[in-house]
Amino acid sequence: MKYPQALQDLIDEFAEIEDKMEILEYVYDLSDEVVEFPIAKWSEKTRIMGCQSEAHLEVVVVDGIVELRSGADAKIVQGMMGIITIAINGRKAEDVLQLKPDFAQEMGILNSLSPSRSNGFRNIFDKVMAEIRMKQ
Amino acid sequence: MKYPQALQDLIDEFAEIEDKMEILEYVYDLSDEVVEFPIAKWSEKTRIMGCQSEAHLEVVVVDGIVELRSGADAKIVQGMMGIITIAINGRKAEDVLQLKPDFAQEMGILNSLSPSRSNGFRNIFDKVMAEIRMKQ
Amino acid sequence: MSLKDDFPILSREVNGHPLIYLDNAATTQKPQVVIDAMSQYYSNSNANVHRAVHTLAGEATEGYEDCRRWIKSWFNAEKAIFTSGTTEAINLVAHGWGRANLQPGDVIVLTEMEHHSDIVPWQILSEERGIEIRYVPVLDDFTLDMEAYAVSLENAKLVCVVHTSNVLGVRNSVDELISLAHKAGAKILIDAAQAVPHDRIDFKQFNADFMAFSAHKMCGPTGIGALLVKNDAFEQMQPFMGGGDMIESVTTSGSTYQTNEHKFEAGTPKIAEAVGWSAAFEWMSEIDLPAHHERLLNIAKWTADQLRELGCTVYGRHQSGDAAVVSFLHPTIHSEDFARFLDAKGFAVRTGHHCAQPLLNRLGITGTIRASFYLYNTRQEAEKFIETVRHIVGKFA
Amino acid sequence: MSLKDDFPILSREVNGHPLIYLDNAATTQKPQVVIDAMSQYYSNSNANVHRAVHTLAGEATEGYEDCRRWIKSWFNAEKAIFTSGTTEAINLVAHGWGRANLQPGDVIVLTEMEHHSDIVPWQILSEERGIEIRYVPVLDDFTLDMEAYAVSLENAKLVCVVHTSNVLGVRNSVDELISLAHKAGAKILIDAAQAVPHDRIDFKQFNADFMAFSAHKMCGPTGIGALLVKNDAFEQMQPFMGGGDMIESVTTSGSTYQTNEHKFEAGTPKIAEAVGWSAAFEWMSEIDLPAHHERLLNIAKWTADQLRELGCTVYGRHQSGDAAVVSFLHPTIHSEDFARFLDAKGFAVRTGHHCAQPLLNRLGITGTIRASFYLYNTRQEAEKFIETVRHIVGKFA
Ligand SMILES: Cc1ncc(COP(=O)(O)O)c(C=O)c1O
Ligand SMILES: Cc1ncc(COP(=O)(O)O)c(C=O)c1O
Repeated sequence: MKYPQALQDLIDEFAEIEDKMEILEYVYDLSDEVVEFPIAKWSEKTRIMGCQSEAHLEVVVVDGIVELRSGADAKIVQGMMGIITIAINGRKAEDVLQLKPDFAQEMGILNSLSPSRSNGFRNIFDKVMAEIRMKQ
Repeated sequence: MKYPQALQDLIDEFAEIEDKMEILEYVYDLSDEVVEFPIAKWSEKTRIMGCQSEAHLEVVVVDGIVELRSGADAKIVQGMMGIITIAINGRKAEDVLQLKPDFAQEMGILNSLSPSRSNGFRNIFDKVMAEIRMKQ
Repeated sequence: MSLKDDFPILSREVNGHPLIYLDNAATTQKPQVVIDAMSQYYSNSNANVHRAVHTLAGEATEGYEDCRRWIKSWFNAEKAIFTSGTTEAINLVAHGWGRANLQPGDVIVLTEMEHHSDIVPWQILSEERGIEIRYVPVLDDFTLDMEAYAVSLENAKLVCVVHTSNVLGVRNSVDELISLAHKAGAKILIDAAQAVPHDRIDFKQFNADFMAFSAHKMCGPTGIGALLVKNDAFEQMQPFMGGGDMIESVTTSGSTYQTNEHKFEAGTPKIAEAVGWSAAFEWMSEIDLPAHHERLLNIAKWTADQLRELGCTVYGRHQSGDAAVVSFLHPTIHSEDFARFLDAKGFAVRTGHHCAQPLLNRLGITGTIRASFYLYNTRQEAEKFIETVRHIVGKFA
Repeated sequence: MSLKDDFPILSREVNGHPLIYLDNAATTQKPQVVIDAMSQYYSNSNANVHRAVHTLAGEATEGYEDCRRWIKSWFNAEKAIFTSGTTEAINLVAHGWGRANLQPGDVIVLTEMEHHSDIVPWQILSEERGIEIRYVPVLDDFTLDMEAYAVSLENAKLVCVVHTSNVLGVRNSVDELISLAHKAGAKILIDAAQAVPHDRIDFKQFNADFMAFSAHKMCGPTGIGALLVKNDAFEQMQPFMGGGDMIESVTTSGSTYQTNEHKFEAGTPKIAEAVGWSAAFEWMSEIDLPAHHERLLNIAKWTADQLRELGCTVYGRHQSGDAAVVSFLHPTIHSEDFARFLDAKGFAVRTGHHCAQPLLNRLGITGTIRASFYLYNTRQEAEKFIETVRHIVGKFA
């Protein structure tokens, strides 16, 4: 199996939805999946550049295990964070670093992997990976 | 008759030539038709702007009769001056001022009447007319 | 046959829905004739312009200069300098006129309603030259504070003001702004980026000194725009960029410049773009702009009313003369989420600060959702838009 | 299937003869794929770029940024700033780097071989700032005087030099010019307008600080070009034009700027142009440039020899690395007459000073007739050209 079970389930669920609106609604709902990152801790350092909305995250790695804490004022952006949370939280940093952003395209939430068209997802993903690499 | 005889004859002769090279050769030969304007008299004031080559002219109006004196280093440009010489010299200023540049198009020596594509002819013609208007 | 049929892009689908393009204040779509004119240029006449005797160069030069003739006659202007757009046109005034005519301590009057393109060039010049910038405030009714404007004109050398706001659609009292500026002895630059798509301005009668706009907002191609200049202001301008075509002669000890517009058009110009823009003018010359303007304003007014009923705040007033731009916010749904949902249904709207942060600051917000209508938009599209907004609000508010 | 078939314009006639286009140093023709890419952009994806979430805006942004990726990977460059062409790129260095880093008394080194676009911006800056300009002489063999160059570097802060002369086709000893400049502590700008059409330069290895070029001379559209910049020089650059997209935030009390290339790309960018340029890169990536370069140089050499035999003076040397440019004059036939006769037979050549008056001054002439060859030109065309020249000389000399 290519992906961890939780992520694979999510990919499968998304694969069944065709309508873009429904996909977005689902992503919207997944905004609840983030581990809260309190606004009080938001700073220039935690900010995701290139997003239109305010979007912030930090990654903690304890005993090699990753925890992403995040939040955004736009729910769909936070929903993307929720998806990444499901994909990586509680997993080993070294495993997480194997992850490529392609799965978001398989889910239909990305038209394109290019940063300029990924509507924020790519920037979030890249920042998460960079943080893990730094803190590993 | 729309044009004075000498000009009409010229137009008719040109009308018979189809090949662009032959047209140019004919214009080239007409460079002999100019009334000489000695290089010693060439100045910024007599210069035709917008020509690639050095081209100069002055117009004298004596007793209401026009005389164009001109010269250029490029023979085809001087040939165009020769054509205008045939068209206007010895005629009354008021008659000459009726002349429109269209005849050059009828002759096939101009692709276009627009100053930017007339390859100098339009600039020569316009300067001649302006001089006559000034000196009339 | 509707206007829509002239625009190939308008038959495409987005996310399985017919595209409804409401981002016209950002850029308009291009009719087939404009696209074809450029293709034909490249397929038949492409060459570099000026100073060449071969046939293609003549055709290319004619194509390029034809567009200048279109602009001059369309706007009744004395001088029309090609630029890459409104932004470069304003920067050209800052560099070409400002540097040559403004001294430390001089005053430039801007407004809180300006687009960044009409703020940042002046801030850069101001820092470099010690020039004072004054901002005319925007009132609660979304209009300029004309009393404050009158006061701000003291010692002003230049006024730079937007004709029609790209955020609010508000058309300023341009005639009054111009005549007051001139009375105070100041020159005035009008940012007409959002004006020219709707309004065929007579530049001579208008009587501004400079006017800047872009082709891409009026059915023309990207990469080209123009600055109109009155003759006396033109004579005061120094070259901006140096290079080919703008010179009369160059020696190692110095250069002399062209005296016409070419002086400000260094380098190989935007030839295909000019050819495309001419085609846009030709296409627009067949359109009854005032009638469409009124039609679209009515659509905008209706849309604004509907949005208010759905609980949104609308920024703008939609009075006679205003552009059909509807900026709004929903109190609980984030504008980015809103725009993504709309996109999922085929609607193109813009969110964000619309390059007018000082205005948004003044309004106490950081962005809006902006739906902007143009010639090919219909009342029916507006109705579908409102229907979709109602659906989104119903679901996510 | 020959390369010619990719270029729709090359099947047209001029004055009843098949077009033979030999004005490639002025601008090259465009393959169908480039024309189509732009039409398709306007027909399918046209929108304004950046900061928008709707689908078209995403596609347009991707199209625009894709071209930057093409440039960066084609040239192995750290930073690639879009400009409207070589001329604006050089002016960007003068304004963005020169104003911020040059002091009165500093020295800029140019050469007598420069195009006006690499002279006039520096003359303007020099007058404004009291900067000294030195010109490296051209020797009788049409090369730069490298000894004089070495001497001129004393106190030089910047060297600006043309990679390949648009008049002579001579390729300068760029590697040596660059390493000497750096040794002297000067930065160096390469005008690569005539280089990139023939030579896929590795900018990192090349090691210049700035490199400027235009799309329209390498099968791309008009209205777009680029400036490559090394990271450390990039960090020393101040904004040139102000406006939308180049800012991070704007307030009435001041603005902050983007930190990447966008900082220098104010206003709506040249989107369709970038899309067209990408298609040109893609098309060129299938071409064996070095092989064609050698083929064309041989054609140029042969043409030059033939012209000499016909009594013409040829300016250039056509050695390995030089471009296939043949500048010549006939002792008695005026170059303008010559070019008109050639045009009558379907040939497009350029006459005049080619925007390089100081070089022509040095050569003691005011202009040349220039035939410049590119990928789609053939030996057969050169033979027809010489045949026609022979006819003209026979008749009018
Ligand atoms: C050597 C050289 N430098 C600069 C330029 C200017 O390029 P552009 O006109 O595209 O800005 C040219 C082209 O004419 C050139 O040949
Ligand atoms: C009012 C206003 N001014 C200036 C501009 C800048 O125009 P451009 O980006 O075409 O240079 C715009 C367009 O975004 C605008 O709406």
